[in-house]
Amino acid sequence: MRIAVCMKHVVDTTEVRIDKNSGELILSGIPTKISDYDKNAIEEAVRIKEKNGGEITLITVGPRDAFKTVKEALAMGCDVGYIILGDMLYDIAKFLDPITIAEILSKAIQKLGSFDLIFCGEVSEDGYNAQVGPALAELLGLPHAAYASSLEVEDNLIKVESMYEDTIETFEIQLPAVVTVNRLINTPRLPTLIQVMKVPKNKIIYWDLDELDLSVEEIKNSKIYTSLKEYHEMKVERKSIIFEGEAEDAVSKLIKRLKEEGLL
Amino acid sequence: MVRHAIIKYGHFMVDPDDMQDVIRQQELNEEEIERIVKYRWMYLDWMHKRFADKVVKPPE
Amino acid sequence: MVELLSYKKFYDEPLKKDEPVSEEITKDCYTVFACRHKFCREVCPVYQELRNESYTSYGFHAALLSVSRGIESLGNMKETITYCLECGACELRCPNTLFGGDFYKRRTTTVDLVRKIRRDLIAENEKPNNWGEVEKKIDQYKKYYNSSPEEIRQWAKDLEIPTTGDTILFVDYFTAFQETVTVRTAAQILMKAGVKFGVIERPGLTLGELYETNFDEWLAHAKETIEALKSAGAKTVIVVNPHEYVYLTREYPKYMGSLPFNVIFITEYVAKLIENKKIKLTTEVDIKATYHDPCALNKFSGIWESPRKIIESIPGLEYTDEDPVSQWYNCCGNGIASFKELHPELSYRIGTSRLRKAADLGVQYLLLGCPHCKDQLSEVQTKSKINVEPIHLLEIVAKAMGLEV
Amino acid sequence: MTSILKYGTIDDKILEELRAIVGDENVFTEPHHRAIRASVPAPFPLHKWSEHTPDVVVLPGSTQEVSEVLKISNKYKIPVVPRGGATGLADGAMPLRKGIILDIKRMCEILEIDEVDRTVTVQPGINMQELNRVLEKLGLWFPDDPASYPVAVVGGRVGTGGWSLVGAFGGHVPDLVLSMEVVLPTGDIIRVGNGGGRKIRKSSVGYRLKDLFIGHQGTLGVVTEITLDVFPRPEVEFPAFFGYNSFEHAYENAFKMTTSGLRTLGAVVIFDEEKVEYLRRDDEAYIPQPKSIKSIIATVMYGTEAEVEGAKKRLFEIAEKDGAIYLGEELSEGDWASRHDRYALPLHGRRRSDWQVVPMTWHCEDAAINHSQLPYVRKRWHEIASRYIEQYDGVFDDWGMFMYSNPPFRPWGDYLTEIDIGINELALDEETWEAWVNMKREIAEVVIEVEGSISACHGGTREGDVEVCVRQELKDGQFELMKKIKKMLDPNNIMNPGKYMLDEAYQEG
Repeated sequence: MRIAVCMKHVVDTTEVRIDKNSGELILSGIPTKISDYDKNAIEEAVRIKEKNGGEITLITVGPRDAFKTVKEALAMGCDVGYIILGDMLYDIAKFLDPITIAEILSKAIQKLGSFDLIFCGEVSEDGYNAQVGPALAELLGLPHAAYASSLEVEDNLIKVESMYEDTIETFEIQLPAVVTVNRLINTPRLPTLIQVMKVPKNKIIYWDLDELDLSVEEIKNSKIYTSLKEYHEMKVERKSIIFEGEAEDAVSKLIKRLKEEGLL
Repeated sequence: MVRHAIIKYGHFMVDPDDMQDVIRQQELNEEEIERIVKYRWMYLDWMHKRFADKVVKPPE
Repeated sequence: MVELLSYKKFYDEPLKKDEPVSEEITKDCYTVFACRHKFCREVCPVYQELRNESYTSYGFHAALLSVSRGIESLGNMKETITYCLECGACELRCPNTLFGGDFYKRRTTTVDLVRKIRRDLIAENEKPNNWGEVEKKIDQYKKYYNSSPEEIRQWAKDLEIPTTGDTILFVDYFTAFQETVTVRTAAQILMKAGVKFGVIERPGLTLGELYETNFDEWLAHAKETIEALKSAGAKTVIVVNPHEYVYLTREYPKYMGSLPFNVIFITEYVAKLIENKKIKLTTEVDIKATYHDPCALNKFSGIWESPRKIIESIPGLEYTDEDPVSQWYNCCGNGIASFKELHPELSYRIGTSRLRKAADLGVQYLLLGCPHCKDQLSEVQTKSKINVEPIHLLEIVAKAMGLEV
Repeated sequence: MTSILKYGTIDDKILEELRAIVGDENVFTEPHHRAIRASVPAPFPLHKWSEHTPDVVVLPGSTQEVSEVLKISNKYKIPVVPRGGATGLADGAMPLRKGIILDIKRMCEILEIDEVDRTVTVQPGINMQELNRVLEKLGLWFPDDPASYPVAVVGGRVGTGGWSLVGAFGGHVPDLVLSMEVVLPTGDIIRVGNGGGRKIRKSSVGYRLKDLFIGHQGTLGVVTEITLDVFPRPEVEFPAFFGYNSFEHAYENAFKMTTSGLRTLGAVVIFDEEKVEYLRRDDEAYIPQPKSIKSIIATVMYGTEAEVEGAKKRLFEIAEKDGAIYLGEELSEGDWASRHDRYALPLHGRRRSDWQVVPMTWHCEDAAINHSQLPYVRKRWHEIASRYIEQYDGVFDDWGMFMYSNPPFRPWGDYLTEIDIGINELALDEETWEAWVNMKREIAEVVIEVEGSISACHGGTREGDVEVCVRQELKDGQFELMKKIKKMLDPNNIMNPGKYMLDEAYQEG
């Protein structure tokens, strides 16, 4: 079975702060990692490979520095990683359009030949658009299931349970197909640092855009479907209200107040 | 035998008279000195292990 | 009685912004600068993350030497000097300590110097970023200190511990109000082993943040603590928090002379109880674990054997050791005093690296000997989701004793 | 002669550009960050500290960032000094023309360990101890072992052409580099190796350009990735120290040891009489020895247990036949393990007149000297040192001499010969600094006289050495060629300008 996993190299979002003076996000100097949701996608692919055999190809659009995260993903049990160098796109739009990314990924997937199964995380940790997977399926003309919380492979079929807010849908899909997974599907393994170091360097292949017959110019002129208008920090302020008195009184005052605030 | 070192508590020590003019000794009690000596041997042992699996002994 | 005395009296003379650095301090800095091999560097957990040699023992000493030479002004060091966990690895690894400290009766004392520079800068009103967080913490602890005796002993309210005795379990405000599991567990283990002990009603504040902010106030609290222990009748004081152990065995004797009682760390005490069969470890604890050497024990106090002895006597436990010298390189990221308040992100990164090391050993649990490590690493674990559970080794001892804590 | 080049000054605009490349948190301009990066362990003219303080400190995190920084430097003509562990005695990382310090220690990843082809690929900022603590888990060993083993970084080792204590067993750094990625002064990124192979040990393709980027002291570019040869981790180590009643006696016995054909012999180190005297003022790690012991040979063996078991007997025969006394396990093992730390404590400095302890920095003036010339060089060097110590007691001190087996993979023929001198830098002024430079010059000239090389490990770039190196040692066309290469690769002389007097390449007339 040939499996492709699309992954994203992101900054550790828990570490991102906002510069108090400029209001800009501080993104440099922040540790980077594989987007958490993509880790589940990688883990699922590796489990399928362990059971059914096959080969896993990782594909990412990102900076050269993404080799660190791709290496970690390879150490989890994947076979080869492609980094499509997207640094030059950063100047066009700081935060990339997910549809554009899906287009680039689809070109790469077509170039690499037929895959039986293509995995993505349901969303990326930084952009949170949840669009790349479905768009990719559309562009490749493949069936797809989103938000998969469980998956089984039977010959040419996959059985997928997709979890939405309070419903679960079950699909049977003919391969090849695209699946986006959620965080419940599995617990990703953590490769040891030595396993990561033992990943051969030549298992990571860098492609420029022209390798995919794309150019920055072309992408620049294509339509941008999603773009970031602005962002601002959510201000959480503690009110620090102290309800004095006996416990019973204080609790009923607290409940009353919570109701007034519309929280109960 | 040693130009100026003296032996105290079983260790060599510089003659305190030699540390008067330019740089002085600090307060360092016997337990702290013992601790340093113990740490040193521990560290030296550890260093050997960084270079080979074991240290062999001299021939008879 | 173990008291580890290393004291440079000339550090007590404050550095002032527009006054020259004294000759004694200059020479002191030079003996580190003169090495320039920087053996202190790689062992530093802050350096391992940032790879910036400004934030090392060499960096601090050389920077102050540059102040003494008029190249830099003291105030400019106020951020740099906060990049220190005070873990003690550098000053121990420094050849001036490790290879000559005993011979010359003079060693490198980076932690003392860092504390001194921080204190002197605060006195000169040169406060680093985030200093408000440190002040907040000090205020919080003053609130603890001013609580009623019942509140201070809330952690032990059902345990009926007297307030006097030959043997006193020393409970500081961190373990009395925040990481209470550790002292509760310790108390219950001691009770089950038949040890008669008391807990004093109101100790003074031992807080490191206060030590490097307002020395006089800290010292007044220290005196109060000693008085309280003395008047409770203490002959032996058992300490559960390694930071407090360092204050009692290394810092207090500097300013107050030898203490009138014996201070012993809990793992030393428990290891002996196990050896003397006062504690019976009967329940299998079926886990794979490694042990994290707390800086205050491993690098300051020479305590690394007793925790390992305890762990090895726990039935069912599969133990993978990382040796104490390798662990000079480690810290949980909390640091001894104000590091975490000043550098929360960096603290988290150091903690993550520590947990990662444990994960690489293929264990499920990281055993701890320090409530601060537990507080810190539990937080790191929750946030980073690295699948290694931090747990205090006393909790494992309690389990093996069949205690419900 | 004046340089035809004028350097630009670092203004806010350039700082902004640098910050955009490496991030705000990796650019430092406060004086103490710069001042602490002015010196390396070589004697530092503390009285002229600010002359060597760089203008800005930059900590890059990747090859691309290094390349971008060099492009900026080249564009605005700003000097750049790469700085690794900064533990070199060659002054390589000491800025002579201020400018940017490019501190590469953030680039410290192990990029690849190849257990089959026996290589490891690293970034330049990793140190050997960190590297070996990982490799040992796989039964591998990178055998580079300088005095600064726990702190020196691979990039600096390559840039200075480092020498290893156990080189007779495992080779020295230049012998262990298989290929490298190098950023040239123009910002171009190239790869040099044995031919084009990344993990190939011998090739006869192309010029041996790799060697150009080993030991250039930061004058030709910045290495950003290195593929190294790794060895099987030795099964056993066997250190043995022998005592002799005179230097001459030890010297004769060393000849027999080094030429014995024992392949496991990793190092033969002669301690001369002054060195033993010096050690006798030292701490208790030095186990008391009878007064009759005046000189010492330290040896170490590495290898499989079977090999070393056989070899150690032979070694003892050679030693005992010449009347050497084995100094015991405690000293042999303890002293060998403390080889990186013990010989250079600042408090070992003494004022000869009243024996007061004076904090001094250790300085090692070294040369590659053939076996036949050792006694002559030793005599001359101590004479020179004594003369200056007599004049400047309390500023300089003679800490004795070591002679280490020098060639790679074999112990015979020549020695890294060093005289260790203590210097009280706090007491330096124009006069004493001048005296110091003169002492070095005299020491170096003795080396030329005996057809040695003025440095086996520390490079020839320091004040005092460099003139002898360039004008005498490299006079037969080598320096002329160096200048041409320098000018070709670094048209604007931005890389570590002033080092090796290569400024002359850019001078008129």
